[in-house]
Amino acid sequence: MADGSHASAWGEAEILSLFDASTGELDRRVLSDEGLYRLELERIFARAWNFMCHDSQLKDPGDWLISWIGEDQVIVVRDDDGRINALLNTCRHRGNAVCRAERGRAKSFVCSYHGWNYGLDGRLIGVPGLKTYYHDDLDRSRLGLARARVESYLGFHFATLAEDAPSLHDYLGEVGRIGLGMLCAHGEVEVVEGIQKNVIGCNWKIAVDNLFDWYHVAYSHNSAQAAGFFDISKILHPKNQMVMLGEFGHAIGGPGIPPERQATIDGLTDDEREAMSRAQGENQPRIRPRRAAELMGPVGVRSEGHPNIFPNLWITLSGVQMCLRLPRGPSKTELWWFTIVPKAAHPALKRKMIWEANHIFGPAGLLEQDDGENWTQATRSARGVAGRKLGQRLSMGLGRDEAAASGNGGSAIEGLISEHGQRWLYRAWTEWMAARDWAQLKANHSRPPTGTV
Amino acid sequence: MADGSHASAWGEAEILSLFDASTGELDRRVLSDEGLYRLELERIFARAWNFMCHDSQLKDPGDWLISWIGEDQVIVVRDDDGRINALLNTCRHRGNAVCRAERGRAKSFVCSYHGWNYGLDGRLIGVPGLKTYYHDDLDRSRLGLARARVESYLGFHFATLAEDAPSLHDYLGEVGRIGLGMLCAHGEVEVVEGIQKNVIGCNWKIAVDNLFDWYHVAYSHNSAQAAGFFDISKILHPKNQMVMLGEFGHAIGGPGIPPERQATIDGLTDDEREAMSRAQGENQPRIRPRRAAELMGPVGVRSEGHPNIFPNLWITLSGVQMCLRLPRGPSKTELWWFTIVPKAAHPALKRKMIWEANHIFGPAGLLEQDDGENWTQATRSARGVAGRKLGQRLSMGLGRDEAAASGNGGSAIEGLISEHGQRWLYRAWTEWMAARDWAQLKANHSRPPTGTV
Amino acid sequence: MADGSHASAWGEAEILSLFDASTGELDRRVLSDEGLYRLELERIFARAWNFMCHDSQLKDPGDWLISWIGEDQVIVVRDDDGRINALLNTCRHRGNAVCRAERGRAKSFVCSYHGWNYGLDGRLIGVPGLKTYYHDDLDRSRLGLARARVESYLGFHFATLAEDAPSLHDYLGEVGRIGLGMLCAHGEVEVVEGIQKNVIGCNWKIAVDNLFDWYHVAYSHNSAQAAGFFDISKILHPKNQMVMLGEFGHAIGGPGIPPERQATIDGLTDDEREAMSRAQGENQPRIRPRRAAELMGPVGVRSEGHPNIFPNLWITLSGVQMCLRLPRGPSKTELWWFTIVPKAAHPALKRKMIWEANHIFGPAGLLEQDDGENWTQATRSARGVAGRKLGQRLSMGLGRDEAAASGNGGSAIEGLISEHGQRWLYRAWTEWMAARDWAQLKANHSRPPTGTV
Amino acid sequence: MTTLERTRPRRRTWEETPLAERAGLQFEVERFLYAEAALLDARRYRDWLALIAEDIHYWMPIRRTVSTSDLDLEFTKPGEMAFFDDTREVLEMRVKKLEAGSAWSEEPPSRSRHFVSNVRIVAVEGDEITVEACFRLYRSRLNSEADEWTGRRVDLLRRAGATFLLARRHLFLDQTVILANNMSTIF
Amino acid sequence: MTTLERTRPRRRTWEETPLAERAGLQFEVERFLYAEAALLDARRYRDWLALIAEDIHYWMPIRRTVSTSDLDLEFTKPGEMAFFDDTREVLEMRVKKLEAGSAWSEEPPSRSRHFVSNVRIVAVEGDEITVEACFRLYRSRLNSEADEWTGRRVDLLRRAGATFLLARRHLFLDQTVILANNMSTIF
Amino acid sequence: MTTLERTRPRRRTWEETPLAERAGLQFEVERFLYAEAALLDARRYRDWLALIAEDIHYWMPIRRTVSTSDLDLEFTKPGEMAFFDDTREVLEMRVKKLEAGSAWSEEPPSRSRHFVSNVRIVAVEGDEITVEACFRLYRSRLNSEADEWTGRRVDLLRRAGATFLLARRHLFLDQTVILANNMSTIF
Ligand code: FES
Ligand code: FES
Ligand code: FES
Ligand SMILES: [Fe+3]
Ligand SMILES: [Fe+3]
Ligand SMILES: [Fe+3]
Repeated sequence: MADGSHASAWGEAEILSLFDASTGELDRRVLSDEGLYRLELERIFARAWNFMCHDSQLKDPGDWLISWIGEDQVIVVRDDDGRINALLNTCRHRGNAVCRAERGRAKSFVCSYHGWNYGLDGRLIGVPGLKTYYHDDLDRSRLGLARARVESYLGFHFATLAEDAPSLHDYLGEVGRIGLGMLCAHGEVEVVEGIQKNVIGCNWKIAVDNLFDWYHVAYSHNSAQAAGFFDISKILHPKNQMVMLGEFGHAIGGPGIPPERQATIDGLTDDEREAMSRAQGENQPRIRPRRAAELMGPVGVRSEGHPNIFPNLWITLSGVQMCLRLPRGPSKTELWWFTIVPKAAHPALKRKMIWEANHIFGPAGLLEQDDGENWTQATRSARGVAGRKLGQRLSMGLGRDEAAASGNGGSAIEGLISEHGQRWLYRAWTEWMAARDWAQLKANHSRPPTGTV
Repeated sequence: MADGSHASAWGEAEILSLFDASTGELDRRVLSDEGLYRLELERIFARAWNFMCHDSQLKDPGDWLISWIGEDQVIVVRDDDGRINALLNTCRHRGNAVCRAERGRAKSFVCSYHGWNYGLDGRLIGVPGLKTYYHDDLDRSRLGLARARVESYLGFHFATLAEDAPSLHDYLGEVGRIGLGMLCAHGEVEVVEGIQKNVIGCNWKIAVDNLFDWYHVAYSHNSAQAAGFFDISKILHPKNQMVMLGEFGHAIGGPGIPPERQATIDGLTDDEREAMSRAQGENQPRIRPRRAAELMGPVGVRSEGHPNIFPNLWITLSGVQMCLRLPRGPSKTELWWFTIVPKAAHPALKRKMIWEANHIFGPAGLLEQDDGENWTQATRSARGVAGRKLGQRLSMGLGRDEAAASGNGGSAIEGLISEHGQRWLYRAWTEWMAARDWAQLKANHSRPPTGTV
Repeated sequence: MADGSHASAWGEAEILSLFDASTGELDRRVLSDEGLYRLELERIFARAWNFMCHDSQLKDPGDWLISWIGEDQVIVVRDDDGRINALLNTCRHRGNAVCRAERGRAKSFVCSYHGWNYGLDGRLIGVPGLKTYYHDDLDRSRLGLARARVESYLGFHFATLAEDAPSLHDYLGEVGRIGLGMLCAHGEVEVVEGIQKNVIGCNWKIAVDNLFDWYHVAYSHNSAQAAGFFDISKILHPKNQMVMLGEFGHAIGGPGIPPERQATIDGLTDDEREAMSRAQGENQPRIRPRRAAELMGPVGVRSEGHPNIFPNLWITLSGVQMCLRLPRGPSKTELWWFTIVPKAAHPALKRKMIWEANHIFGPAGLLEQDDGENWTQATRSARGVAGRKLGQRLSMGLGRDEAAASGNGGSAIEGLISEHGQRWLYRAWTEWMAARDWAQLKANHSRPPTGTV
Repeated sequence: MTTLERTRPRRRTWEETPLAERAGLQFEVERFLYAEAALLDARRYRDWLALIAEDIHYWMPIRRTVSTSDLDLEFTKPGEMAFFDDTREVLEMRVKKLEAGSAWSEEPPSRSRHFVSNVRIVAVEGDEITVEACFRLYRSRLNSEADEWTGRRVDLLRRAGATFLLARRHLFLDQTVILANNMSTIF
Repeated sequence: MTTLERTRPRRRTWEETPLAERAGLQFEVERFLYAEAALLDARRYRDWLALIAEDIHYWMPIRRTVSTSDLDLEFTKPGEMAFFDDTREVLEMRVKKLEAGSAWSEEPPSRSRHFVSNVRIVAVEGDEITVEACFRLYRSRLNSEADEWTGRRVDLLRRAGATFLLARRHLFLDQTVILANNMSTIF
Repeated sequence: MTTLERTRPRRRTWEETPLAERAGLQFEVERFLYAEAALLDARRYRDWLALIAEDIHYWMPIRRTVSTSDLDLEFTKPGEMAFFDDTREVLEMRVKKLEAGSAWSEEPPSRSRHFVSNVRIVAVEGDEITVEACFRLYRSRLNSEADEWTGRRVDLLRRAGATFLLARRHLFLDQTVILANNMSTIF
């Protein structure tokens, strides 16, 4: 197990050299080195805004669930004032876990070791023997459960351990907000009961960069096509791809709606759009209603691709699912699949959305099954003495496309299938890893480009 | 696997800063850091007097059993002169293990690789082909099994790898000797057949400090109370606690007999004490006979608590059981439960003692079951990037009690339930870890305090 | 998992001190230290000529199998020109494994992630979307599968990752060539279908040095004798041992044919030798025909011992089997058993050879079974804090024997059972490990000695 | 549990039938389940499909770690998310996928072993038999990867001439987080 | 082993009874053992206690790694230390403990699976049946912790009307050092 | 698979025999296989040998990881290399070896548990019965080493008076690279 209690052997220059954005060359050690992994926990996960849960998962005061910031367990709980708190799941007395289930409902959290009792906001409200054994001399105000900062957007709650992190709104920027907006495009949403969780023997980043990877679909998922489960030609749109790049590593990649088609859509009422959706048949993303434009903006609304909220939250199926990729060591990643449906959707539509979510992704999903095997092998070969020296080649579309400002801080690249999204991810990764703190990261991170990329 | 073949990254000052005795603040990395663990094997286990076995476990010459010094296997064997030897279980030729069973009886130890043969005292007495292949040119006197120093007290055998360690008698000091004396208070003892062994996913020290922890009993073991297995109120005596502190980290914590009650007892004959014991009903420690005073001294004889012989030998149930906590990595500990009964005890009493030992502790024990879960979680959370920065809080009773010399080098604190014992343990731990050798440890270790603690 | 991405903590002098050839003292950390293990992958396995396969395993173009260079997977494949190629099994795009089975037949290798297609010589011949997505701008000539150098001797194919390695012929030198010659002494050979593979919890070097160890046979394999499986006295020839030493660590150890007996043999025709072989009964190596002299030379032809092609290829049963010892971590080794028979041998003889190979070695072999247990314990004890300081003693025959030049670069020692072979192995190991590159190794390695050894 | 509850009344009637008859049915049922398992381990997926009823519900809900007080939330319910929630049509797609030669998680194919143990007939209604069993699926892949899944299985068998058809299979896994790259094997 | 020895004479007589009768009893015994295991896995501890005889001896001795020459020392003997040495009263305490909601090693509750295999009736005397079986107890906890215990089990079943009562359970584990935080599960 | 293929015609005839008779034979066969397994786990090797026919072929081929298109190469064939390819004479040597007290891989002796599951009679010809089963061999050694092997087993039982003799045992393991120091245990 990584202890990470001593400084990393990796210097700033060395880190920045691990990815060459001008050639797309990625050093494979990024996917296998133990020291880099430990540094990621410190400089990425402990610093970033990590997705905790959606509002609908914690309906009432006392509802709680366990989530993660890197490898630190967090209790996410709604308190009596309805506020969402994120509390490190470790007792301030001797460090025992205060919650062991995945979820529950509580009036307060009692530690099973000595019975210290914490309020839903983490305050230490009860200590057995406080008056007697402790002589009332215990600075309880300093001994509450450690709190992470929590902020929300559109009902999605995020947490960070970094005092100096920007607000969630600024952190997300245009592109991150479009990603969450996509989830709500069809109206207020709720998370369906049941989160599929499984562990894959790969580095977390290869699972993340894969979401921008529309190049792998045809070959990796050929068997799902052969089985008659889906028709790649209907969903790939290789010539109508749009990649959006945002600050701090957020990005979106995948099919884009051509401007002319969007213009047509813009001319339609919501009812007309629904009719059009029904007409277009299977596997086609549902056409978004008018409200989508406010949430996603004039460019974003044309994206039917995959947003990633840096570092590890993937929004997929044009907003029907989210997948968290939780780091579990340099060669291990835990995947969590969330399914999201509009609260107001017709039960039949909900059933259809759930059925699709159940059969496309997740460990038994007819598509998802095959990815893990490739990611695991790519990770394994990054460990070999010779293998890890070869580098990886992320040059698709490099220098061939034009990026244009998308209007609110991000930029968009329209064209063919490419690896712009992956390059943006790894470039941001080197910046996050090289920065000693948020101040340095704010100063030194890449801004979404315009012009040739 | 830890190799530990290179110097530790931990400097003396850094080590001493890991526990602040003035606040009771413990750095959590003490429970999770791989480098600290490797250093513990060198500076604590290889240096301390480690419990090997009790005399009754090796009745006849040739009787042997396997024990451990840290992660080094040791053969403990009675030789033909009746002496107990502790021999590293590794052949001097190519390192193969000379014994693989847990116990046995042997005339000599033959290595299964090439047949080198070692006497019960470890001397190399036979080498196949010595005359031919070796041309009689093998300095056998230098190639015996590596011997650890062995010394005994009251029939309990200990071993150390440190040439410069003090004698066992001095090492134990008053408090250690009281601990072993407690085991013999009712007369000469023997170990019952069958040592329960199991592995827990926790750091060895949290298992050790827990034995001083009378605060956890009520809450951790609530379910044993609910099951009607024991009555906490009868055993806890929260207001009559006595903590004894000895040199080099030895300590005793738990209920103490109030002076006035002890005075009454002192006035009784052994027969009267037995009658009194029978009268007091279940779960009450048996009242000690007169001989106990010589073994335990005027203060020690009043202890009904838990002695720990530093680093890892717990004496419990007022002397009916011992538990060794063997290190198996920063997050793994192997527990060995020994049950001790007076040789002369009535068979019915022996049965009763064995029945209680079988049902209280051990992996299926109605009390013990629940501890491991808390220790494992406390260890796990000490690994998290954020978790490990929080520290643990061992301040109970700090600055609230008076320590008085117990007469023979130790000191005693009487009062309420507290964390004095745990603080003494971790203070000693920093001293052991910071010392380069025994000379430095002798010079720099804390003496049992008097006055306010 | 070892990442090895940063420089080793081991300096040249420290490495050279790990084995003292003048006393035969071996530092046990050689068998347990993680840092040394990582350095072995770099300085031994990535640099040496590693055995890949025998010609008969890849009959036709497109036939391929997986082999290893240390922990790097290699595809060994016969291309359309009949040449054998050794290609790192990792795609140059994102690193996925291109082959996952153990063996197969292919027209080309298609990566399962994005479908890049590599020729049998490793050239990148197909890239989906090359014209469209890549705009035909991908330097395919630089993106073939990484090739290892491949050279062959007597149909045995070896590969190295070192550009600056000497030719295979020079690398093998006289002693290595004798080893391979032994396999072909009875005529052109083929590998029997089925390679036994298993994993043992020991360091790879203890499995290798064991092949020179004729001292362990009597004691380690006593039970096979007791079972009536073989008669040690018939095979051991303790007084007619011959050890041959070659450059770069190659060596042969075991029974030698006395000159006078060889003289008699030399006088016989091949038919007479066959008759003689049949006459001599069970467990006796078959007498070699005349052709053997050319392959093995006048001294080598007298060896019936165990050659090791440094680092890890053992030739055994006088040429009926080979065993590869593949490193899998400091405490883990994977064994591969190959069985070799002369193509022209009579079916009944082939059956007999296969039957013997099946029952002597391999995880269920009546001899082999017992070795793993000793090796595992020897490795384990090299990890202990005290155990690893004890050293191992490889002094048998040291300074007692005479080495004579064997005529073509190697030297031979004739006499009793000894540990000359083991000492030569570990001496070479220190030289390989201390050398920064081949130039340094060529300059600084020990030459086969003459005179007293 | 719920299943157990529900079937208790039914079971009683089943318990009343004569021993010999019950033992005979037990033999037939085990024989069928073992043969079915053998087909999967032999990768004879088409032959396996021949044993699947048109109306099968092949379902594996998601299990969660919950406190005693929340045990009603331990498994997801029908209509919620699940690992498997298949009709015969989906099972046919899974088989087609396995046959495609490009189902990378099963190419090269895994080595599976379906252990069916503690087989208990819990209800018999006309030609339909409800059977509970403990299962252990062992899967070995490539050189050394091994996964195992254990749990409780509730099957509904329906008589079809000389054999049975599998009309329902509900799988209650003993894991919450799936400790495997995928579940590409048929349970 | 001793048990095997001891029961050999008895067994012979049992072997003489007609095949049909023996097969029938085998069915009844397996059915009972599987149902009993299912109750534990379903956490229906009270229902399980209803199958336990008043005079049960529930015992798991400690196993030691010893040489062939010391195999008589492999298991501790009755009256020596053991992992379990329970009367019905103790088993009831174990159940109460599991129900308390504060048995932290089982709160949240583990997921257990009791595999009972190789069931062999080794003796029948009046209404008492001695049964040997191989057991495998699989336990999964929290997100990913898994333990397994295997071994030999010798049970004594006693007829009680339509069912049996468990009058003896001796568990001979295949482990010496228990590789688990605890043994908080009922075997 | 081949075996399955070959035995399909045969099996059909077997299927025709009356249920009661088939159930009875199933009971006898299981009883024999469980008793045989128990002897191995009890280390009663001599008693085990008494159940082995003179002409036994005890065989475990080597398994390889191959693509779907090469499945005919998955197992080595008779006459090629194998892990076990034993006559009775070799099995007797293995037993002698285990008894020698110097078979270091079994001294101190391992703790083994032979789980025999999914027992299926696939053919009956005269006094010879072909039986398939899933096996799991669990082996625990020293303090904490544990190995397991699972796979498919095809046995040939031959009636010999009141009992059977084992006339063939073919073991098809679910591993390619054996993940153990050795295979010193009898399967
Ligand atoms: S550790 Fe939580 S109360 Fe003590
Ligand atoms: S290793 Fe013990 S005799 Fe050689
Ligand atoms: S990784 Fe091989 S084609 Fe992309
Ligand atoms: Fe995919
Ligand atoms: Fe406790
Ligand atoms: Fe050997």
